[in-house]
Amino acid sequence: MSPMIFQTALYASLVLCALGLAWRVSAWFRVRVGPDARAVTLSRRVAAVFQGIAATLASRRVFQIPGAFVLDVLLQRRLFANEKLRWFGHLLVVVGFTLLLLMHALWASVTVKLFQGYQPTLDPYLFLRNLFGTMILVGVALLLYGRWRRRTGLPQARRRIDAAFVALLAFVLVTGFLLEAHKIASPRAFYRMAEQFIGTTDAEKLMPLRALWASEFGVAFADLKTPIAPHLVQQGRELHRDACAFCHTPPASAFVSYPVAQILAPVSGLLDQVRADIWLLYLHVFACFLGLASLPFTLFFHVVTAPISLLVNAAAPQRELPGQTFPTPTLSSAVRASRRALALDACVRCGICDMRCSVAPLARYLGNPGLLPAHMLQATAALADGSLLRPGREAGALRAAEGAFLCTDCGRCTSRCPVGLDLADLWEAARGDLAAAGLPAPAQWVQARAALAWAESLEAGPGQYIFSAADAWSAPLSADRRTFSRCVQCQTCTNVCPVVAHSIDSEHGVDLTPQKVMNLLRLGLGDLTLGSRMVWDCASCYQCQEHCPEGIRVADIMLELRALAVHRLGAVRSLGERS
Amino acid sequence: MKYALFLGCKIPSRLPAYAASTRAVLGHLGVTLVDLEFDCCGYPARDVSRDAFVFAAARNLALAERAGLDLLTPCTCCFGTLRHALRFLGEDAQLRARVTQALAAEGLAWSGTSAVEHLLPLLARKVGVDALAAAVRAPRTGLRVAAQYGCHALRPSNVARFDNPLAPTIFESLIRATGATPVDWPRRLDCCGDPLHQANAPLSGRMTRAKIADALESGAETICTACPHCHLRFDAVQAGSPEPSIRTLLYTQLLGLALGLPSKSLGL
Amino acid sequence: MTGARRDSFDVAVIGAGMAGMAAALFAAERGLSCIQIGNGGSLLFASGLLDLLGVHPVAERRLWQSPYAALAALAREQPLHPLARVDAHSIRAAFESFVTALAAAGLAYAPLGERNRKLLTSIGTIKTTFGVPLSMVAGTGVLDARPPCLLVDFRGLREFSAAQIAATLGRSWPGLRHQRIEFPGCEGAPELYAAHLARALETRETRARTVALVQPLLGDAQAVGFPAVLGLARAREVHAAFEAGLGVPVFEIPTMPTSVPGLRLLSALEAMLSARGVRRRHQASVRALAFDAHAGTATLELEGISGGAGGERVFARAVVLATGRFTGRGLTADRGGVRESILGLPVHQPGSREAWHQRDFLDPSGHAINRAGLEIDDAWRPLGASGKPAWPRLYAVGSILAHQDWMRSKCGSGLAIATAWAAMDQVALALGGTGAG
Amino acid sequence: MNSPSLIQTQVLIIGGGVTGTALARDFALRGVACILVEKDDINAGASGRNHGLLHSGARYVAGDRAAAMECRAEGDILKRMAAQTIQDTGGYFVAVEGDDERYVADFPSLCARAGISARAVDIAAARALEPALSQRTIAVFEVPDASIDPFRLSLESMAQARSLGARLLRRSRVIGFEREGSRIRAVRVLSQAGGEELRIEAAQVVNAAGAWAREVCLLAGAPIGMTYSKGTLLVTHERLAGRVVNRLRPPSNADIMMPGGTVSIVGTTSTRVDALDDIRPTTAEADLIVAEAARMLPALATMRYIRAYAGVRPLVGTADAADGRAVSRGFALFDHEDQGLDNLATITGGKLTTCRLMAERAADLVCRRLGVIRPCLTAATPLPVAAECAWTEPGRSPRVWMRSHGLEDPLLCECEMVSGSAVDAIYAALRSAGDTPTLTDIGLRSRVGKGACQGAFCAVRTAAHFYSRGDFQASRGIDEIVDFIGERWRGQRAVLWGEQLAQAELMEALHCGLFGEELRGEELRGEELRDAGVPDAPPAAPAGEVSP
Repeated sequence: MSPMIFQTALYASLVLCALGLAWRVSAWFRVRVGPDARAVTLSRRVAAVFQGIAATLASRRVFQIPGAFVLDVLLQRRLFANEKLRWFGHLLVVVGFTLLLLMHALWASVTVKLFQGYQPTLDPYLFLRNLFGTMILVGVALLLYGRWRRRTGLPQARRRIDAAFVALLAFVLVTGFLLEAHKIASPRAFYRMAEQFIGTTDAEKLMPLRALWASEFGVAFADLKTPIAPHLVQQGRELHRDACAFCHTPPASAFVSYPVAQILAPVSGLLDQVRADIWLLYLHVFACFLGLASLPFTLFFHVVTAPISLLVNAAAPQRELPGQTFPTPTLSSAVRASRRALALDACVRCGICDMRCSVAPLARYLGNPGLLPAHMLQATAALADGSLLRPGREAGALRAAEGAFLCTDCGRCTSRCPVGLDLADLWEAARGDLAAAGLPAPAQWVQARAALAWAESLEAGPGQYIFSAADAWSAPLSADRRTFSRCVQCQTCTNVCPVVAHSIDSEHGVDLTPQKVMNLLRLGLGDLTLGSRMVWDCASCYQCQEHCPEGIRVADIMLELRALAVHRLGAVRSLGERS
Repeated sequence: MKYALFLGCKIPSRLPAYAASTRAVLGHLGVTLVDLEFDCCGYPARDVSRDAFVFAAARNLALAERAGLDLLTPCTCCFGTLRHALRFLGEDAQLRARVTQALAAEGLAWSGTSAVEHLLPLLARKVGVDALAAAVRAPRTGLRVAAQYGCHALRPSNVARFDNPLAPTIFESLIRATGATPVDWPRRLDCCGDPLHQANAPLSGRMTRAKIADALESGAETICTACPHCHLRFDAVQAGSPEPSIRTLLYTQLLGLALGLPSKSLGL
Repeated sequence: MTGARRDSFDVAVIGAGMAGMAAALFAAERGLSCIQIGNGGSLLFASGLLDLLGVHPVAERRLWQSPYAALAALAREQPLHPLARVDAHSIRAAFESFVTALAAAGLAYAPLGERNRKLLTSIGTIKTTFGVPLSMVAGTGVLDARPPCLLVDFRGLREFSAAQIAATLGRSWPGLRHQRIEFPGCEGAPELYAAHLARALETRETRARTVALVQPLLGDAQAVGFPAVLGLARAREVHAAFEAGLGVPVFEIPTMPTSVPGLRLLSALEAMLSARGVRRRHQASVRALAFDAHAGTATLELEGISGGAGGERVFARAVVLATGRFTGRGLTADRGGVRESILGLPVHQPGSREAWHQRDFLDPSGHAINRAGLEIDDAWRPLGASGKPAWPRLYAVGSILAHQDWMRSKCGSGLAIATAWAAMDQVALALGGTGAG
Repeated sequence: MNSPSLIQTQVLIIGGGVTGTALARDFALRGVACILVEKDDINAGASGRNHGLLHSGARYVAGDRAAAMECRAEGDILKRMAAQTIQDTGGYFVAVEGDDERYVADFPSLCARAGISARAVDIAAARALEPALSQRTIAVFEVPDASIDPFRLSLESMAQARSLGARLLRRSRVIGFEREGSRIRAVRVLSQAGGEELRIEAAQVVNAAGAWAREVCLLAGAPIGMTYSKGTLLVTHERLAGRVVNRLRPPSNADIMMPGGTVSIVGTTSTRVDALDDIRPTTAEADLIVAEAARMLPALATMRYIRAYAGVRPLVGTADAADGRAVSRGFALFDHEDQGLDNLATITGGKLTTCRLMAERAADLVCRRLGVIRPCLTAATPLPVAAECAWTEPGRSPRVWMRSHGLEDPLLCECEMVSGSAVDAIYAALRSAGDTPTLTDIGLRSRVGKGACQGAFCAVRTAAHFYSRGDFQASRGIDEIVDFIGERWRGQRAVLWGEQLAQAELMEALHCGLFGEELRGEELRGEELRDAGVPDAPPAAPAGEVSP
């Protein structure tokens, strides 16, 4: 290929990559996640980060960084602690890729300087190149297998561009192997070298050498009649020793390409005619450039973000998040703001958090992946870039909100995250943003309207006095008149209710009392209770139920009514409504 | 004695000392604890879907069943939730059918053979107050302690089966066993306010402060808890508050100290 | 791993009203192991006053100053009345034992003595009763002497108007004044609830603020009356603090349900039983009650109890029915008639529903249905269909018994406490324990 | 005693039920001065003791098509002119297994002939909308039945009449007529409140005393033939259906369940009675209704009932039929001219749905006699809403109260959630009319005491409320509480079993056990207790009682 094209393509993709990196890194200071982040200016965030770095370098913590780099970044101990198989797969990819990059892609600037007389066609290089390529392919296969093995009923977090990146990686490897295989089998390549190093392309003259290369180097001469006479091979060997040996060892050690070459043998003549060597090379090289240029926007970007995230953990002062394998740092809100933005980029969607999530069973039963960390993180990103609230995506937004507010802050996701993201902090921030965007927890959005307003918006018809089958399903006690027809209006439930007791001055007053809620149900005016402060302020302390002389399950009914409200008021709720 | 330890969500992430002290104390008393891959007890879903909450709880129960163990929890809230799930499963056949089906999809089954036990009754009845008292090496003589029972341990009593909900004595007897003196405080059976700290923070605050004030007025030096929610609640409200504050101590820590266990092992 | 739980006791008391509580207490005091089933709900309707016997005969609306004289008359004229079956000595012993236990549990009553006392009610009527909590007793003297007196109420406490009492009694009590104040911390609240005020008053600050509000209103008042909200668990301190702060006797006036004295009674009784090791099952009821003639034990199947498969089973050597009447659900009435709820024991009752109630609510002779109930033998054992005791060690106490109208005779607590005492004597004898000392 | 004071007016109306008040409004709208005397209170008779059904007429299509068509026409007018008093719930006619299939088959065509829409409804669909319907339902037709609040109708009619100059004298009983030849010169009225007597001179007298019309006519010396049919209804603890549910069969016992706002009203019975005093529901009637109505709506068998009430239908003409159902439910207007009276008219019979028409006919007659030519306006003039009259609507008070929440507005009646401000509004309105309102008056004009506790708690709270506002003085409160609860008791007595019996027991425990209201005579004298001291001295045994 002409160096000119190569050079321009290379520099172009380098420039693109640099620009992309700059853009993505700047996002760590631009993107705002969490109400506290909104209070911090861009400049303060930049400053804070540099101060942080400076402070770390000045402190004793700086000595922890090398260790962390080795253990966390290079050896991926967090991944190791989670899943050995995927750790191994990842290791294969990393090692294979790095070595291939240095030894093969950057041979001119690295390998040659390290090893005298380096030639790509010599062993061990021939063998190693195949080995590294194979490591990557196997590693990727293992990672994909791991992902498949973790499937639940719910969709796993993923981005299309990740798949595209993996495909590109595979393409680079395949084209590489094909190119090598083709060159091995190609007669045209043989004659080019013969002309260059022996000075003739005369088939007869080169007969012994051809015999040798055909039998031991896998070149596919169409015109060579088999079986090949041994004495010819013998002559060829001498010719070979003089002219070729210094840069060619038998390619059988290319344990992938050589078999491929043998497969290609029948068509190699044809491939020669169409100059497969050239276009395969172009495909291979440009695929690499494409990968390089798109690096900041693909999964590949994690080679930048993950180490940073991990090293921040090591460098920053530690917060002992207990019961957790790895501590997470405590940072100033300015730095945390940047770290959250970083987290959105650093997540590799490995799904380990989803596996460990405490509310995963709830997510499965409710059929809402929005409860799972990896999805919550994507929703958070979507909220940050505004795409979550785009018209037509209400359903998604609501699912995300439901998920965020069912999170129990158990911290398992944080303690398990292989790239060491402080997810607990991220969720807290995300809930703040959701609330600010009019997607708060039910207790809040219900209070946006008065109980009476809710009741009116439910448009009760003459049938209002009867619970529908659906209501009875989610609130069976409330739907059954026998539950409260025993009520003798004695006010005991209200008298023992701490919520009413602590709300007894007019500005904090609850709108109803437990007894009034029961009574409204009795009156068939249950709709008036669904949005009531009393129902939503109920502390579920069960004093009412314990004391009721008639054995009415007051508190159970209160909690039922909440579930009923979430589902009935949710249906007539308008987004963006906030208390 | 052997139990599957159900820590729930709060203890590991926010109150590891409770896990540590529970393990230390029970280990010392010869109770074997097994850790299973439990998930959330289901409580947060109760406001959203009765079915989902019961399913989540039943799933944990099924895990314990599979291991052939009764389930022990030091979290009062988880205790109440799991016991409630048992009640709903017991009284609502259709619900039971739906949940059973969902469990089957995960290769699990609930039959109700695993019991749900709370830490305090275990200590008071299975281990025995006298046995505890006998094991005490460093009695906390003179320490005036206010017992914080926690709602979901006591009520509804027919679900919790914990103690007399109107005049419980179990916590005080356990405190006495450590050599400390339980104080009688009017609001000892009240809600700590934690369930409302998101829904209605001011109200929640008033409830918590009322209890703290009452404990102080009743001459207590320490509020002793047996629930991460109550415990964290008291600490959260007192953090940086100008009002007079009171020390909080987990019962497992109080007992651990009395048993002469190293305070580090109790997360102190 | 749990199945149906199995526990054995000397006595199972079914019901946790005044009678059930008394029965459990007396059982414990006689050294019998005891389990008590049912929630103390009906105690929340109690006024805290312990009636013994105030009116007899009901139809004549005849009030008595000496309950014991009234009892003597009752014994002569209505031998079937449950109280006619208990001798005065036992009744005195029962009451003493009961109030002593209450005092130990922190709820103090005035010395009982031999006479009924008169008290103001929240609507201005005058109530004749026997056992009076210390927090109310000052009211009795005041009512007799009618000195200048101040009644205070709190705006928002809907069922209590000091103005009403003052106006109602004004003609015969010129020195009776009333004042309405805002409850500290609840200013402007539309509705207040007695129990909340009672608990609020247990904090020194609220207490002090309230006293400070009343202090300037005292004038020449020689006593101050409040609605019965002066503290719950700390009632004694609250009352003392009010008297100290105001410098005159302070008395509570009983209110309608939910009444704070009722709550005090409930928690005192529960504490009392807890302390004596009585096992309690709240919010539970007896699904089935079976007797094993040979083993001589009764089996109680409890329902409402959850956790573990199979609910709960309890075994007892003796069973006491203290399940009360219709409010307590000891008796079940449908259109056809009245039956005993657990065993379907025969119930003495009027012939037809038309005869259950008088045409006027306040008809002096009272409603026939209120005299319906269980017939018993001399050992307090309810009679089965055959007219013989339904089971040798099944006993019945309290308002479920026939031939009494406690609401009109003002003998509710007396009925509960006295019959529980007498029946428990029989239980103790039957179980070979110690009789009443 | 001094001579009775004299009042003069154009027309005197006797009876403050739906017809009397409609008459007052009718006259007032025509500019005719009138006074209405009522021996008790608005709707105290049958007008306040019916099921509040605005008939579509379908009930009568078989027996009395004229009445049916009358109902349809009047129903349409009221739906337009008094919309605020009506809930257009729609109605079902429901037949169950064992009902007369031929009647079912004829029903649609009969309705069609009377011009009443009757749409056949798929049974499954009907049971989906009204789950309370029996599984044994065999036919369902939808008709334009509606529920009407007769109290609000009368109160608002009277309110408008008053605003146009008419006068209302409550608790004023007619005790005599002064005749002068063919004229009634004056009517003597005794005011129960003050016990003072009035002479009212009116050009015309209209007797709209409903069931009491006969007694009034006798006093006037112009007897008419009337029979009385007593009807009893039960009130459930919760509302069981959204629509009116009629039994699809010839008129008979317990063939309707009305949506009474937050409750359901089940009835009715029909028995001939001869006397009007002390009409009350009996346990036998309650049993009959429950047993019969439960065949159409099974839940009624186990339902908690909070009260019963009985009214007397005035039936014109004399029938032999024992239950009086055979007698027409149409109304009758007597001009009494054949009896030699030319300024008395009697309008009676009929039913709630046709009250406006009855008033119109009677007023036309009177106006003709007075020479007033102005036509009746009630068919075209909407009934103005009067705020203080709106409180009888079930389920309204809670909404209004919740809107006013946070203001200092406590609930006095928890069962029906009636607030202090509502009670005050009613009190003020009565006061402004120169009345001294009683708890019972408040009860009639609101939902106070209509709920499960039947006055046990709300009577106490309301009395306390009035004392604290200074509206009640002296010991009046106790009497009012006793009266109020006594009045409620009349209705409770027949349905006291199950939960409601427990409720009643609680009421007695409170009002007798604690308050000792039955003893108040003894107590309020505040004198010494009767037995003189010595504890063990045997008291003098009362005469007639000998100790065994």
